[in-house]
Amino acid sequence: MRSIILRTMTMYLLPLLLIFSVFLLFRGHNHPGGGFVGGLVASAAYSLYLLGFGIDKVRSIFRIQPIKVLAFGLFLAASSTVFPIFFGKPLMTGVWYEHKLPIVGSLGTPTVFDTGVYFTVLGVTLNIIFTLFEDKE
Amino acid sequence: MNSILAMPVVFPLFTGIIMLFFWKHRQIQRIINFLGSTATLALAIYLTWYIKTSGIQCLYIGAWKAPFGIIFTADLLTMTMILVSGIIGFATSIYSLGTMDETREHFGYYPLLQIMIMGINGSFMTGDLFNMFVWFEVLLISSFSLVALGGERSQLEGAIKYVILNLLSSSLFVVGVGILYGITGGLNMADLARKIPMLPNQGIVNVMAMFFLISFGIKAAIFPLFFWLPASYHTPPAAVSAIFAGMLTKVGVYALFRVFTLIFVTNVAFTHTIIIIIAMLTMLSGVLGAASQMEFRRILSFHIISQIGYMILGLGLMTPLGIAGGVFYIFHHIIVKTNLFFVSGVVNELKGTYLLKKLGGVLKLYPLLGLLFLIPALSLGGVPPLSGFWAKYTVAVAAVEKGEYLALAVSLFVGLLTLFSMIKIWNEVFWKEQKAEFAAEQQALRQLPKFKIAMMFVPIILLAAITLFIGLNPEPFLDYANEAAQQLLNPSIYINAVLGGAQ
Amino acid sequence: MFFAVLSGFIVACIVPLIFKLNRKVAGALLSILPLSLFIYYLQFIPNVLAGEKILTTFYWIPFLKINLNFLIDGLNLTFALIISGIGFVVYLYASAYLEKSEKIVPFYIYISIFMASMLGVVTCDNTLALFVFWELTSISSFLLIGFNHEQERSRYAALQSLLVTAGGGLALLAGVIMLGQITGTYEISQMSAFHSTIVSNVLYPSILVLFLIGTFTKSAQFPFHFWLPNAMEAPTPVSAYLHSATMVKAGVFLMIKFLPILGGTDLWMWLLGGFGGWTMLMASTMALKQTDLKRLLAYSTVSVLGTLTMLIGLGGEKAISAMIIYLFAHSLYKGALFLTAGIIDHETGTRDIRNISGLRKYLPVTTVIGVLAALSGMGIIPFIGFIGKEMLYEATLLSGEYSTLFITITVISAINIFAVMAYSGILPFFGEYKSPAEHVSEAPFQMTSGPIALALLGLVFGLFAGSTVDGLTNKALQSIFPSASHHLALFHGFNLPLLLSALTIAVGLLFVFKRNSLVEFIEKIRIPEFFFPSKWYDYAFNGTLSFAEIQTKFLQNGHLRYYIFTILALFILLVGGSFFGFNTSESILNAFAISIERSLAGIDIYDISMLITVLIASVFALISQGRLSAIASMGIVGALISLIYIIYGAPDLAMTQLSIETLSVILFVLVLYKLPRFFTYSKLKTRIRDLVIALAFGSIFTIIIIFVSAYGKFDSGLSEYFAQTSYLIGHGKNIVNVILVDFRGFDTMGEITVLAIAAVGVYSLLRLRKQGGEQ
Amino acid sequence: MNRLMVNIMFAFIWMFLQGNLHLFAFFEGFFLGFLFLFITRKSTEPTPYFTRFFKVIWFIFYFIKEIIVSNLKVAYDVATPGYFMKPAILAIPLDCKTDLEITLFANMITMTPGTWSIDVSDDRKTLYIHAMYVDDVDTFIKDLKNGLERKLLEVMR
Amino acid sequence: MNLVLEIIAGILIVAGSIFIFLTAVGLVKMPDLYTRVSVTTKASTLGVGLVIVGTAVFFHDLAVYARSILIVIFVFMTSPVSSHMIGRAGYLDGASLWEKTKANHLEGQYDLKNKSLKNYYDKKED
Amino acid sequence: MEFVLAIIVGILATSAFYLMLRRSLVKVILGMVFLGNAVNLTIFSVARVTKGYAAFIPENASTLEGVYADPLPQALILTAIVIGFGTQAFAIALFRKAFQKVGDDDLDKMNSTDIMCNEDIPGDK
Amino acid sequence: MSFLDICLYISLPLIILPVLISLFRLIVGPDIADRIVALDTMTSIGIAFMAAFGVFMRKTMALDVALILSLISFLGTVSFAYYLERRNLQ
Ligand code: NA
Ligand code: NA
Repeated sequence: MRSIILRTMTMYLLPLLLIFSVFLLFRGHNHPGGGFVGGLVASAAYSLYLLGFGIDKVRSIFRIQPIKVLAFGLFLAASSTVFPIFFGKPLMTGVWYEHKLPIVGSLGTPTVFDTGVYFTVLGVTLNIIFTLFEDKE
Repeated sequence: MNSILAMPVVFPLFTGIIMLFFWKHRQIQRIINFLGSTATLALAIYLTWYIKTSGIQCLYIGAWKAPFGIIFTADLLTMTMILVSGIIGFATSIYSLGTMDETREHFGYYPLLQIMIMGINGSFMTGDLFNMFVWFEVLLISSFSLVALGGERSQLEGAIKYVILNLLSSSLFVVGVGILYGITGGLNMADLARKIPMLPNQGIVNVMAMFFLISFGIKAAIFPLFFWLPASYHTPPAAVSAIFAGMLTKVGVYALFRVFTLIFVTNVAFTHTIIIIIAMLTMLSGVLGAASQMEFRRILSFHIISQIGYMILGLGLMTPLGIAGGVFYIFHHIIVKTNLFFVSGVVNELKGTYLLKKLGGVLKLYPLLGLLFLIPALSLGGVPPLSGFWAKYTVAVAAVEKGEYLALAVSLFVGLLTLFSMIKIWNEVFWKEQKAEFAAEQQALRQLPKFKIAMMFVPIILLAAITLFIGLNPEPFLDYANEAAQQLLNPSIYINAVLGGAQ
Repeated sequence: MFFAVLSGFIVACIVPLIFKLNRKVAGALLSILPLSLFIYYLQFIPNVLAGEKILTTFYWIPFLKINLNFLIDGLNLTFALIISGIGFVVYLYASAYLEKSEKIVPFYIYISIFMASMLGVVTCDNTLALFVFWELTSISSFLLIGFNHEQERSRYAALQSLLVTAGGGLALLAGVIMLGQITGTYEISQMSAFHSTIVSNVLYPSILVLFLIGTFTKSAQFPFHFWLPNAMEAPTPVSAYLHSATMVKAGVFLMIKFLPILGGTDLWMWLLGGFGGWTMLMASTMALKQTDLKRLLAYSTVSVLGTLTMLIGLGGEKAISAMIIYLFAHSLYKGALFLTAGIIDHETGTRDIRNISGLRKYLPVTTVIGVLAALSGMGIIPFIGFIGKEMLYEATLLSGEYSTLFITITVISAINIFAVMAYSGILPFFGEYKSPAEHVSEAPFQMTSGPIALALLGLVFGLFAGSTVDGLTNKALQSIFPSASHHLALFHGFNLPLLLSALTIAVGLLFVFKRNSLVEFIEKIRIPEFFFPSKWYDYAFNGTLSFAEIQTKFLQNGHLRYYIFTILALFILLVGGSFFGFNTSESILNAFAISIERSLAGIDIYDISMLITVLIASVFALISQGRLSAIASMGIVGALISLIYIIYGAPDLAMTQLSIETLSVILFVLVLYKLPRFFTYSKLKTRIRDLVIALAFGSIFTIIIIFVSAYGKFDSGLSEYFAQTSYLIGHGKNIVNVILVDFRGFDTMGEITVLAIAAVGVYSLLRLRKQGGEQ
Repeated sequence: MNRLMVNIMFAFIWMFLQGNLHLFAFFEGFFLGFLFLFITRKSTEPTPYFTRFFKVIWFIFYFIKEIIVSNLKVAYDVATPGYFMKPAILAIPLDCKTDLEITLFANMITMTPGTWSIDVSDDRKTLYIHAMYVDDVDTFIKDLKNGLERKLLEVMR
Repeated sequence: MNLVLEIIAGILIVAGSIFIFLTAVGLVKMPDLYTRVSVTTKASTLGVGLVIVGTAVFFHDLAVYARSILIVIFVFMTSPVSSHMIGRAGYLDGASLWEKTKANHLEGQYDLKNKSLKNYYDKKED
Repeated sequence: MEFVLAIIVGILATSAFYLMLRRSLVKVILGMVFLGNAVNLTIFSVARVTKGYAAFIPENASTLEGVYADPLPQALILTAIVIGFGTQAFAIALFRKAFQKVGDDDLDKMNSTDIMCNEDIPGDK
Repeated sequence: MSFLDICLYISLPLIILPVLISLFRLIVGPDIADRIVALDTMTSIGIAFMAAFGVFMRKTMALDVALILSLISFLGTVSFAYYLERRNLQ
C-alpha cells in the first residue's frame, strides 16, 4: 500500500519479526513457542512486507520459490524422522547431541524436526498468500 | 526393528518431497513417480508376506511404548489394504503416464498423488485413533487438490461438495476422538479396546459408536451420507477418478471395520444392527442411483455406494464369515472398480465423452477393450466365477447363517440391478452403434501415440488379470480373509500384540 | 472330466487365433471340439450301463465348500451326450451359416463358453459349482441373443433374457444357500439323504419357491416364459442349441436332480404340475397363431418344457421315465427343426410361414429333414416322439386323483403341438411354390448333414428303442429312482394312451388343414395386455427405473444444504437418540448437577463475559449482511477462544490460535475484497427450520460435553507419563511441544504434510489455467 | 542510525529475549542480527549515536509526558457527558525529510491521544492529521511544529 | 519489598484498566470515525503500557522485564501504524466527518485514479 | 467451568451449522471455521480444564507434579487447528476459483454435477 | 485476599467489559472502518487482559501470548485496511 509510514515501519519490523520467529522456534522445546508459531511469525513478517510493498518487492527479498522452501522443510522434518533408523532405533526416536549449541540450544532430531516444521509453515503460508495475492482475474 | 512398517508411508512421502524439489520438471517427476510407486508396491508385497508369516507386528514410533506414543500396527486387514493400495497406486501411476494431460503434470499432479497414497497407507497402518485422523486429513487434502486440479467448472462444483462434506466428517471424527479421550484417557486403539469394557458408564460408549459411525460413514459413503461421492467422482480426469473410486471410500470402510471390530464391540446387538440396516439401505440406494444414470462414470460412482453396502453388511453381521466376506469384498472391489474407471477413461480418450447417449460402437473399434470391460463389469455384477461373485456369495452365506434373510434378499436383488447397470453400459457403449451426429466428434485411439496406448492398457490388463486370478482361484484369498476375520473377531490378539510389553 | 469341461473355455480363448490362422476352415476345425467331447462321453456308456457312477473331484474352494465334483451317472451322461452331440451339429452348421458374418469369431467364443458351462451344469454334483456354470450359461446366452447388437430389438431381448434368467439364478442361489445351511452339504448326491429334514424345515416352502424361480426362469415356465420367444433374435444355430435343445433344459434337469431332495410333497406337485401344465397348454395354444417360424418353434419349446415340468411335478417313476424319453426326443427333433428353419431363413430370406410354401423342389434335403423331425414331434409311429408321447399319456393317466384334469390339458396340448409341428416342418415344403427370394438353392453340406443326422436318429431310436436308448435312459431313470426301470417299445398294446394318440392325430390333422379358421378363433380370444407376463416384466423394469430416478433426484438433489441437513438429522437421530436412550435421566441430571457445581465454584466474571461475547459475535456472524462483518466476528470468536486457552493453561494453543486466526482473516480479505454483499436467499420459514436443527445439534454437543466432563477421565495415565518423561527422556520442558515433536511427532509430520499439500493445492488450483493460455 | 547500531540493538534484544545477560548471548544476537540485516539489506543513513544519547532519554520523557497529558484530556472528555472537542483535519507542512523522520513524527502524533496522522502527501512535504482539540488552526500547527517536530529533529539530526 | 511491588503493580494495573475502559466508552460515544480513532490510541498507549509495566513490576524478573519491554516496543511500533492505516482507509472509503468538524484540509487532495495525494500547500500557492 | 465452555461450544456449533445451511458459499466456509473452533473447544473441555496451570516443567525440576492442564488434548487441538487452517485455505482458494468460473457465490448455481447429470456441463472444455 | 488481588478483581472486569462495548461498535458500525477500529481496540484490550491475567494467576506464560498478539494483530488490521483500500482504489 502506498504509505510511507507503513513502509518505513515494515522495513524495521521485518528483521525484528524474523529474529523473533527464530527465537520462538528454538525456545519452543522448553517454553511456549515452537516451529509452528515461529514459522507463522516469519511468514507474517513477509506478509506485512507484501502488503506494504507489493508482490514484486517481496519476491526480490525472498528469492526462493515458496514451494521449494516448504519442500525443504518437509524434507528436513521427514529426514529427522528417518534418521534414527540408521542408528538401529525405531523411526522418530529422539537422537540427541550431548552438548548445547549456540542459538539452537540442545540439538536433537526433535529440534531438527521442529526446524523442518518452521520452514514448512513459512513456505506454505507464503505460497498461499503470494498465490492469492497474485491471482488477478 | 519394525521400522519397515512405516515405509509404506515414508516411501510415498519422500517420493512426493523429491518431486516437489523438481517442481515443473515433468519428465523427471514421471520417472520418480513410477519408481516410487514400484518401490511401494514391492514393499507392500514383502510386508504382506512378512505379516502373514509372523503375525501382528507393531512399530512403536519414537520408541515410546504403547499407549504413550503413536504406534503403527499391521494385522492382516491392514496388509490387505496396504497391498491393494500398492497395486492401485502402481496401476494408477502407469495409467497416468498414458492419460494425464501435461498441464496437470506441471502443476503437481504426481506429488499430490504420492502424498495421497501416503495418507491412505498411514490411515491403514496406524494404531492410534487421532493419528488416523491426521492421515485422513493428509489423504483428504491431497484428494481435494486432485479433484479440483484443472479448474473446470464441473470439477469445482463437485469439489465444493466433496470438500465441505468431507471436512464435516473430519470434524465429527476429531470431536469423537477428543470425547473418547475425555472418557477413557486413551487414544491408542488397543488401549481403548481394553479400557472401554471396563468403563463404569457404558451408555456413552454407544453414543460414541454412533458418532464414529456417522463420521466414518460419510467417508465410506453409506446411506444417507454419500452425497459428496456422486457429486464429485465423475469430474476429475479418469486416473484420479479411478484411484478415488478404488481407495478413498475404502479408507472409511477400513476405519469402520477397525473401530467396530476392536473398540465398539460391547453392544453389538445395537450398533451392528444399525450397521446392517444402513448396509441394506446403502446397497439399495446406491444401485438405484446407478440405475437412473446415463453417464459412464456416474453409474460407476453410484455403484461404489451400493458395493460399500455389501462390505458394511459383512461387518454388521459380525460373524467370521461375514467379516471375511467383507474383507474379501473390499479387496475385490478396489481392483474391479478402479479398473472400470480406467476403462471409462480409455473410452473417453476414444470418443471424447462419458455420456452414454453420445457413445457407441466401441466394441467394433476395440474388441479387446470390450473384453477388458466385461471382466471387471461382470465381476462387479457378481457373475461367477469372477471375484465379485465369491465376494457377494460369502456375504450372502454369512447373512443366511445369521438368519438375516432380508439382507440376503436385498443383496441378491441389488446384485441383479448391478448386473443390469453394467449391461446398460455394455449395451450403450459397446454394442449400440454410435449416432452419426456424435460420431463426428470422435478421435480414434489408433491415432494416439503407441506409448500412450500401452500405458493405458497395461494397468487395465494387469487389474483384469488380478480379477480373473482371484475369480478362478479364490481359495487363498478367502483363506487370507478368513484369517484376517479371525484376528478381527478376537481383539485380544490385537490388544496383546500392541500392549503386551507395556502391561 | 475336469478337462472335458474346461476344454470349452480354453478353446474359447484361442478362437481368435484359429480364425487368424485360417478363416475358411476355422469353423470346421472348431467342430472337432464338440465331436471329441461327444466321443469322450460315449466311452462312458459301458461303465454307466454296468451301473457305475464315475466321480472325479477337484478341490476348488474348500473354504466355501465349493468343489468341482464331476459325476457321470445315467442322467448326467444322457445330457452330456445331447449337449456335445447337438453341439457338434451346431458348430458345423454355423461354420457355413455364419460364414460371411464378421461376428463369427465372437460367436464361436461365446458358444464354446456356453457348451463348456452347460457340460458343467449337467455333470457337476456340487450345487455351488453348478450354479457357477448355470450363470455362465445365462451370460453366454445373453451375448448370443445380442448377436445382432446394432439393433435395439436384439439388445432388448438379450437384456431381458439375462435379467430373467440371471435374476432367477440369484433366487436359485438363495435357495441353494439356505439348503446348504440346513443340510451342511452342497453335494447333490448327498443331499437326498436329508430329504425328510429339508421337507419338514420351516424354510422349506421358501427354499422350494426360490429354487423353482431359478429353474422356471431358465426353462421358460409361466410366468417367466416370455423371454424365450424374444430370444429368437439370436442366430438360428443359437436358437437351436441354447433355446431349444440344451440351455432351457437346464432348469428341467435341475428339477429332476432335486426331485429326491425337494420333491415328494404336495407343494412340489402343485407348483410344478400346475405351472408346468399351464405353461404347456398356454404355450402350445400361443404357438398355433405364430407366423414367424422361429417364434412358433419357440412357443412349442415352451410348451414342451411345460410338459416336462409337469411330469416332474407328478413325480413317480413312470412320469420321470416319460419325461426322460420325451426330453430326449424333443432335443433331437426340435434341434433339427430349428436348423431347418435356419436353412429356410438363410435361403429364402424370410421366416414368415405365410410367405413360403412348396420349397421341396429347391430344398430337397431340407424337406426330408423337416418332415422327419416334424413327424417325430407330432408323435407319429415309429418315431421316438411317438414313444415319448405314449409314455407321457400313460404317466399322466396314472397321476392320481387329478389325472382327468392333467390328461385333458395334456391331450389338448399334444394336439396343438401336432399342428404346430406340421406348420413348421411340413407345410413350408409342400403345396404351391412361394418364396420372397428369387433364387433358392439347397444349403451346403455343413448345414444339412447335422440336422439330417438328428432327424434320422429320431427314426432310428424310435424303431430300435429297446436296443439303443433303452439302456442309457434306464440308467438315467435309476439315478433318480435307483430301483426303477422301464422297457421302451414302439407298441405297448391297445390301451388308453394309444387311443388318445389316435384322437390326437385326428384332431391334429383337422387343425393342420383348418389353420386359418383356427388362428382366427384364437385371435378372437382377447386377453387384456395387463395379463401378459411380458408386460409385467416391462412394468417392473420401468417401474424400477422410475423409482430409481425419483429416489435419486430426491436424495442427490444437488443442494449442499440438504446434504448437510440430512447428515445433521441423522446425527441427531443416532447420536442424540442413543444418548438419551442409553443413559438414564438420573445420570444425565446428576452430570449437570456436578458440572454446575464445579463451575460455580470457579466461575469468574470473564467466563460470563466471554460467554456473552461469543454469543453476540456468533449471532452477529449469522445475521450480518456484510462479508467483512462476518469475517470480523469470526476473528473475534477466534480471539476469544484463544483467551479461553490462556485462561485454562494452554499458551501454545493460544498463540497458534491467534496466529492462525489472523492468517485466516488475511486470506479471507485477499479473496473477498471484490465480492458483493450477502443476499438473503432463503425464506424465514427455512431459516427457522435451519436454526432449530442447528440448535438441536449444538445442544447435543453441549450436553455431551457436560456429561463427559462431569464424570471425568477413566485413566489419566497418559498425561502423568508425559509429565514424568518429557524432560528426562524428551529433553524438553514444554510438554505440549515435546508431545508435538516427539511423543506424537508423527501427527505433526502428517500435519505439516497437510499444510504443504494445501499450499500446493492452492497454487495449482489458482495458477493452472487450461483455457486461458497462461502457463 | 547506521547499520552497526541497528545490529547492536538486535543483539541486545536477543539477549533480552533469551533472558540472560551473558556475553555469549550478545554475540548470538549480533550474529543473527547481522544475518537478518544482510537478508533485508537496504542502506540507511549513518548518524552519530552516542552524542545524542542523553537527548534521546530526555525526549522520551517529554513524549511520555505528552501522552499522559493528552490521555487525561481525552479521558475527561469521554468520561463526562457531551463533547468539548473541536475536531479538524489539518495539513502540517513538514520539516522532516527522511522516511524515518517522517514516520516517527507521524507515529508520535498518532500515539498522543486526540491526534492522529492520516497520510503524507506524495511529495512528502505535508502531513495530514486529524486533531480533536483545535481552537485555532494556525496556532495548532505552529505548536505542533515547534513542539514535537522540532524536538524530534533535534534528536534525529 | 514484595508488598511494595505488589501495591505499585496493583495501582498501575487498575489505572491501565480504567484507561482501557474509557477507551471503549469513547469508542462508542465518539461521533465519527476520526474521533474514534483518536480515542482508541489510549488503549494501546497508556492502557496497555500501564498494565504491562504493572505486570513487569509485579514479577520483577529479568525475563519478564525483557518481554514487557518487547511488548511495549512492539505496541508502540505497530499501533500508530494501524490507526493510520484504518483511518486513512476509512477516509478513502468515504467515512463522514462529524458535522462540527472545523476544517478539512484533505478535501480534494486525493486523486483516486492515480492513487496519489497532493500537497495541501501547493494548492494554496496556485 | 466446563459448563460455561459447553454452552460456548453449543453456541458455536449452532452458529456453524446455521451458516453451513445457507446458500452462500462464503457463509458455508465461515460455518466451517466456526465448526472448527467448536470442535477444538469441545476436545479442550471434555478432557476437563484446569485454570491457569500450563503443562510446563519448572525451571529447576525435571518432572511435573501437582495440578496442571492435561497437555495431550492441547497437542491434539494444535494439530487440529493447523490442519484446519490448511483445509480452510484450500476451501478459500476453491471458493475463489469457483467464484471466478460461476460468477456467483450462490450454491444453487453450482449443482450442475448433480442435476444435469446426463448432459455435458456448461463451461467445461 | 491481598491488595493486588483486590486490584485485579477490579481491573479484570474493567478490561473484559470493554470487549463487549467494542463489540457493540463492531456491530453497529456504521462503516467498515469503524468496525476495524473496534477490532483493533479489542486486540489492544486482549494484550492488556493477558498481562493482567498473568498476574492474576501468578504465571508469566500469558505474556508470551501477548507478545505474539501484539505482532500478529497488527498484520490483521493492516490487511483489513488493505481490503478497504483495494475496494475503493480499483
Ligand atoms: Na465529554
Ligand atoms: Na493518537
